[in-house]
Amino acid sequence: MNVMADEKRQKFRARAAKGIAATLVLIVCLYLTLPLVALVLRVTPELLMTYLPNETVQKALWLSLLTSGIATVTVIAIGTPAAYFHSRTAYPGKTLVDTFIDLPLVLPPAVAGFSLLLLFGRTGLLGTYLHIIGIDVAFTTLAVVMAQIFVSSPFYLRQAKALFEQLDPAYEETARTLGSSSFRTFISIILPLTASGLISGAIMTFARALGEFGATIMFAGNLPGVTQTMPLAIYAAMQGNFDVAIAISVLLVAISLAIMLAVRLLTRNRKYDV
Amino acid sequence: MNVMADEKRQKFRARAAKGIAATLVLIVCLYLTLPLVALVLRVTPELLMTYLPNETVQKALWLSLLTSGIATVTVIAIGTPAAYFHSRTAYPGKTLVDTFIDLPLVLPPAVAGFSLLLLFGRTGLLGTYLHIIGIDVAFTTLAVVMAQIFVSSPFYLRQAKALFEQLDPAYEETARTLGSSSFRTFISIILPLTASGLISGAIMTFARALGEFGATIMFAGNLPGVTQTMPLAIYAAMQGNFDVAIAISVLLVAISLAIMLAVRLLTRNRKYDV
Amino acid sequence: MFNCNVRKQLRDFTLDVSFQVGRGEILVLMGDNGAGKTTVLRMTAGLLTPTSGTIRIGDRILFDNAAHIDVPVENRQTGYVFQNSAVFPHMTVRDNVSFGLRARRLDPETIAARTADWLERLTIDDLADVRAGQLSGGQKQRVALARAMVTEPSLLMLDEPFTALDAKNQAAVREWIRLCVHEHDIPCLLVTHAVGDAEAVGDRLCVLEQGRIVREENFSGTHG
Amino acid sequence: MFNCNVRKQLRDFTLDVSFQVGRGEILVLMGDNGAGKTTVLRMTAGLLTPTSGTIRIGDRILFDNAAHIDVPVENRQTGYVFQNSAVFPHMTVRDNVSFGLRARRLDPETIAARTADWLERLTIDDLADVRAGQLSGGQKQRVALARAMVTEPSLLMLDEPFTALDAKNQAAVREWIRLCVHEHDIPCLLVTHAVGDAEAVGDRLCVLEQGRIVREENFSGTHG
Amino acid sequence: TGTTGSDNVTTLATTPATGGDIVVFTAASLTGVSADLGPAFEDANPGTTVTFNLQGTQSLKKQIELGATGDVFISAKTAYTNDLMAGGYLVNETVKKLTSNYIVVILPAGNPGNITSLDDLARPGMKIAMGTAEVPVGINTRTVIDNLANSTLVSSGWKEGVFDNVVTYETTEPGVVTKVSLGEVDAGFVYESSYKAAAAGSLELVPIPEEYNALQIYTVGVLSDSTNKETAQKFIDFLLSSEGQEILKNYGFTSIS
Ligand SMILES: Nc1ncnc2c1ncn2[C@@H]1O[C@H](COP(=O)(O)OP(=O)(O)OP(=O)(O)O)[C@@H](O)[C@H]1O
Ligand SMILES: Nc1ncnc2c1ncn2[C@@H]1O[C@H](COP(=O)(O)OP(=O)(O)OP(=O)(O)O)[C@@H](O)[C@H]1O
Ligand SMILES: [Mg+2]
Ligand SMILES: [Mg+2]
Repeated sequence: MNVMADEKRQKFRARAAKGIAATLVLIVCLYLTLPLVALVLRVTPELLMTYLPNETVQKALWLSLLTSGIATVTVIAIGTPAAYFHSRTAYPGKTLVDTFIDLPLVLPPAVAGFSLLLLFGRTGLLGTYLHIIGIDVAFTTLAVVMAQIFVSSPFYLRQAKALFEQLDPAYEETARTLGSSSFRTFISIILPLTASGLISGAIMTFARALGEFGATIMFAGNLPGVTQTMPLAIYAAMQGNFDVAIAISVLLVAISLAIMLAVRLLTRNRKYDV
Repeated sequence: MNVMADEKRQKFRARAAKGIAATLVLIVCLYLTLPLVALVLRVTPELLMTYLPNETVQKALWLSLLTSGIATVTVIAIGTPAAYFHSRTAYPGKTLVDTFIDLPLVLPPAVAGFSLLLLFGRTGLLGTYLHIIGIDVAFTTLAVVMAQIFVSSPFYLRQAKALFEQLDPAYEETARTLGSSSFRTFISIILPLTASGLISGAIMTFARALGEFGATIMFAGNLPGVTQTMPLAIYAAMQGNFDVAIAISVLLVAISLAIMLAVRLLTRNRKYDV
Repeated sequence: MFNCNVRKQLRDFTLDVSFQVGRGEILVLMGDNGAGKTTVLRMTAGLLTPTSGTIRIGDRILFDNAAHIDVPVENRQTGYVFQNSAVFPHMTVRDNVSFGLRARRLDPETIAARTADWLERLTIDDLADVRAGQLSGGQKQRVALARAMVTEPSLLMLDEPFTALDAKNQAAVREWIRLCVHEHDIPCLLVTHAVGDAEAVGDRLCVLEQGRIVREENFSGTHG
Repeated sequence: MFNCNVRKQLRDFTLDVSFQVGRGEILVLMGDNGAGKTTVLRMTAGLLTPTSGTIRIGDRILFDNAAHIDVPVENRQTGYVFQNSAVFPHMTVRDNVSFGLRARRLDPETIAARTADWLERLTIDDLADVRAGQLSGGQKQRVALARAMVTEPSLLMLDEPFTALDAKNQAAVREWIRLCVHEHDIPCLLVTHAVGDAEAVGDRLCVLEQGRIVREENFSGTHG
Repeated sequence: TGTTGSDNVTTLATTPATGGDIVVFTAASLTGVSADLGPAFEDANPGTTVTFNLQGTQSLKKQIELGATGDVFISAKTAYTNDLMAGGYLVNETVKKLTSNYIVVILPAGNPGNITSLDDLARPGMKIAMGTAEVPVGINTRTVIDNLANSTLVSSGWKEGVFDNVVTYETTEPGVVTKVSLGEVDAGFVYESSYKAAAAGSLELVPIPEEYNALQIYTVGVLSDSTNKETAQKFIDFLLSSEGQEILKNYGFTSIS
């Protein structure tokens, strides 16, 4: 009797817990999507048709995808081995490096852009010397990429670090005893086993780079075709007709989501029974 | 002979790989810290002494910490069970939910704030009804928190999802067979085993909330003491005296890093031999 | 009495078994690698769902696909030791062992007493305060065994529980298993590949081959 | 000839062993749980660093703390089967087995031939294209064994390699181990708790207790 | 939103503008009008290309001080222009007053706050948006409010009442416009040009008499670093010509004569 009642109570609790959790998922979904619905409701098809073929918008879109792509690839290329080294090697100042990685997260983007300008600008700390040898990075497309890398890299680096640290060392150790160099082990064991998480980190990085505004406009300026990415174009549009800004935003969101969905579909089945 | 040569070559390669990786770590560190160095070099102690005791700055700092703290706690409280339910249950529309979670990442913050205004504003989709029953959220401290939650939650949700999915199911299964309800299992097995990663996600969320500017000013406005967080104060200062903006930024960075370092130290030893 | 009558489609063949184990009886499951032994235990514990069939302990129905009954894992009151021990690496040995008792909210004295008792029985009392992730293979296995048996389950399932144990401990653990089964008068399912173990501890034998029981036999009174 | 002479401070005691294994000889390491057997193998493989001592295979020095020699894991050419198989879950059985050969950049025909050979010897050829994460316990263990032996290492180390194997496979695997050791004339270190296994496959025995060798003995010609 | 009238976008900043290409560092409040000014100039001077770098005047000033290369600077705040002249960043003799702008009060379409006079702005419960004290529009708004408070147009205590009603101090003018046009606030202080730039019918206007208004002066000049000072000067001449002034007037700017 008692056991039965206990079981019923437990069953009820389990159901209640599940129901609450499901409700929370629903709340999260509504909270994250409803604002977009409100936004999309304001966009008329005519508006989209009028402004999307606009040359400035297309240039900005293309520039955004290009620079964010380059930034993401750079972060992956440099960040993956760096994070691996970091998580596997004990070296002096390791905790300090952990803190450095968080730096760009807490620096307001506009200030970050200003700092980059102070460093790489023509009269900047390094920029002065670069200028002497004929290199000016500020206000170029390169500056856009550099700003994006600066603000978005922590998302990848943090994720990669966590994944490498959490992976069961037995796989790696076995591979090494089988004669696999650490490089080969990294490529054929570590990377595939952490791929799904790394991709998730790369998506966050790409998204952050794509949405980057404050650091870019300060360090790279707002020059159509050269440094005017989509967020800057949206900012420019906001100065005049707001509806145009919305139309472009909706375009940006649609394209980014499509890209992220494509990445997700292309890299499916990256989970293994362990 | 041949074997020896081979080994030497391999040893050399291993060293080279390690050297390259270490260099990459160095590059990452320099790239992320040098801009800040350039920034800090511009701040004189007098400047700090003059502006930091400023009442507006202190109000903004306090408001920032309060709102970001509340936002982070809310995201953790709702996001953790939601992410767990999401990663353990097969339900219709699951991939769609994955995509929803990415939404705020790709929405430029100003547009996000605009969307929130369209939804919750006095004339907004929901706001109209809230207004009738006497609730106005726009331009309040609550609006600041809501904007921060909107833009920062994906960082926690994504991280939590990845961690829950990657955890070896054997621990959970064992706990269940030992009579532990799913709730208890979640608390005593899942959470401790993923704690270090969850904390990392929470830090990213907190940092993102702390740095939030675009959505806040759009949805909550900029009213000292009520909605003016540090990034807004910094941005406002930038329009006038740039050096003041830098001084406040340095303060913000110092405090955020201190908080994140404290969290890291307090939650150390969360890694277990598995 | 434990009744198991289940079918499930596996990757290479269909598992289709039907057997029963009496109270106080130890049934040994043997069979080739990949025959489906672990799968049977997982279905009984509720970690896998059979395609069809029924699973009962006494008159408690754990699973019946016709009646749409599927008792959740945590309410099945089975003690299940996994093939790989799966000790909780973030807990001490003591907390591992007492985990199931705490989940059942017994009073602290009972928990302390029963935990201490089983720590001693499996000679892991000197390791009580060590993090379980830091143990040797055989030490982990004993923790997993103590953790399952301390809960006094209504069915005990052991998947190759002796493999990592040294000779001394093997003998001891066999005895404790028999004692536990008899003391609480529960059915027990034991998977092993060692005929010696099977004979030493088992009452009856089922041999699985490609998901079917191909042989059943009694061990004639070599013990207890 | 394999020489091992090492010391290391462990949590509960100091490990201090010195022994040697001849070419073509199988030395069985036995001893209580937690005696330090796995630790010895890990140090030999290069996964743990001894506090002091030397490790040599023939005249190749793998470790010598006085001479500051510490050959990296991947250059030690040891074949090491872990206590928990650690198959690579994202690879097929075939790719698991051929992994070490590919790491050594042998030519594709040799890789294919030797892989096929060992898949067949350990009767996992019918599982060749299955993802290794989806195997039963015993199947995983055979994959781990094939994976280590196919590389023709200059020292073979096996940590309880028979535990999850069914009777048929145990006999077969023993034979293949003996063959592999004799064919390539290499020393072999085997950890097991089963006296039967030890006698059936070993040439000599070392018993470890609390990190020290307390007994050494020869098995007198029961085989080979 | 065309902020450039050109097809050729590859030449910039790194390689200083060559031939007929110029980069104009332009205060963000000229975003709307720049879309007309650029093409008009290019049509009048074939072979030239104008690119606008549109940002807050303060950001532009900082960028120029830190080595950004451009040809023309259009400032919304005379003080910044003076700073740059003092620092040698501008060719001083080229600096001219370009145009000006008046402060107005805008209301959402339908006037939900039922504001019919300036006095109503101080009515308790009104929600008002204005610029921060740091941005030019905010500075001028405060001057206007002070002027009005000392006038007979409003009752006593009006100034305090207005500031009590402010719910947000925006860092950009469009921020004010957005909030008013959505109806989220009842009134806002902006430049007349912003009212003109907004979609027709989305806003209502309460003018502020000229004698109490504060004139926002825009200045223009050639940057010292310009590698194309000739075209730069041509562009300034064009802005000051009747054609240029006419275009500015269409966008709500007031000529300075
Ligand atoms: N996760 C999985 N996904 C798909 N197939 C699996 C999975 N785990 C096991 N199998 C397959 O199911 C069958 C039965 O496996 P099971 O683990 O029950 O065997 P077992 O009798 O316990 O073998 P062993 O003695 O080796 O432990 C085998 O063919 C195995 O390859
Ligand atoms: N990760 C670890 N951290 C600290 N101590 C450990 C760790 N792993 C093992 N030990 C301890 O080191 C000692 C030797 O362990 P080892 O694994 O070598 O034992 P073993 O002889 O292989 O035992 P078994 O037969 O149980 O596998 C034991 O006391 C064990 O508790
Ligand atoms: Mg099994
Ligand atoms: Mg061991």
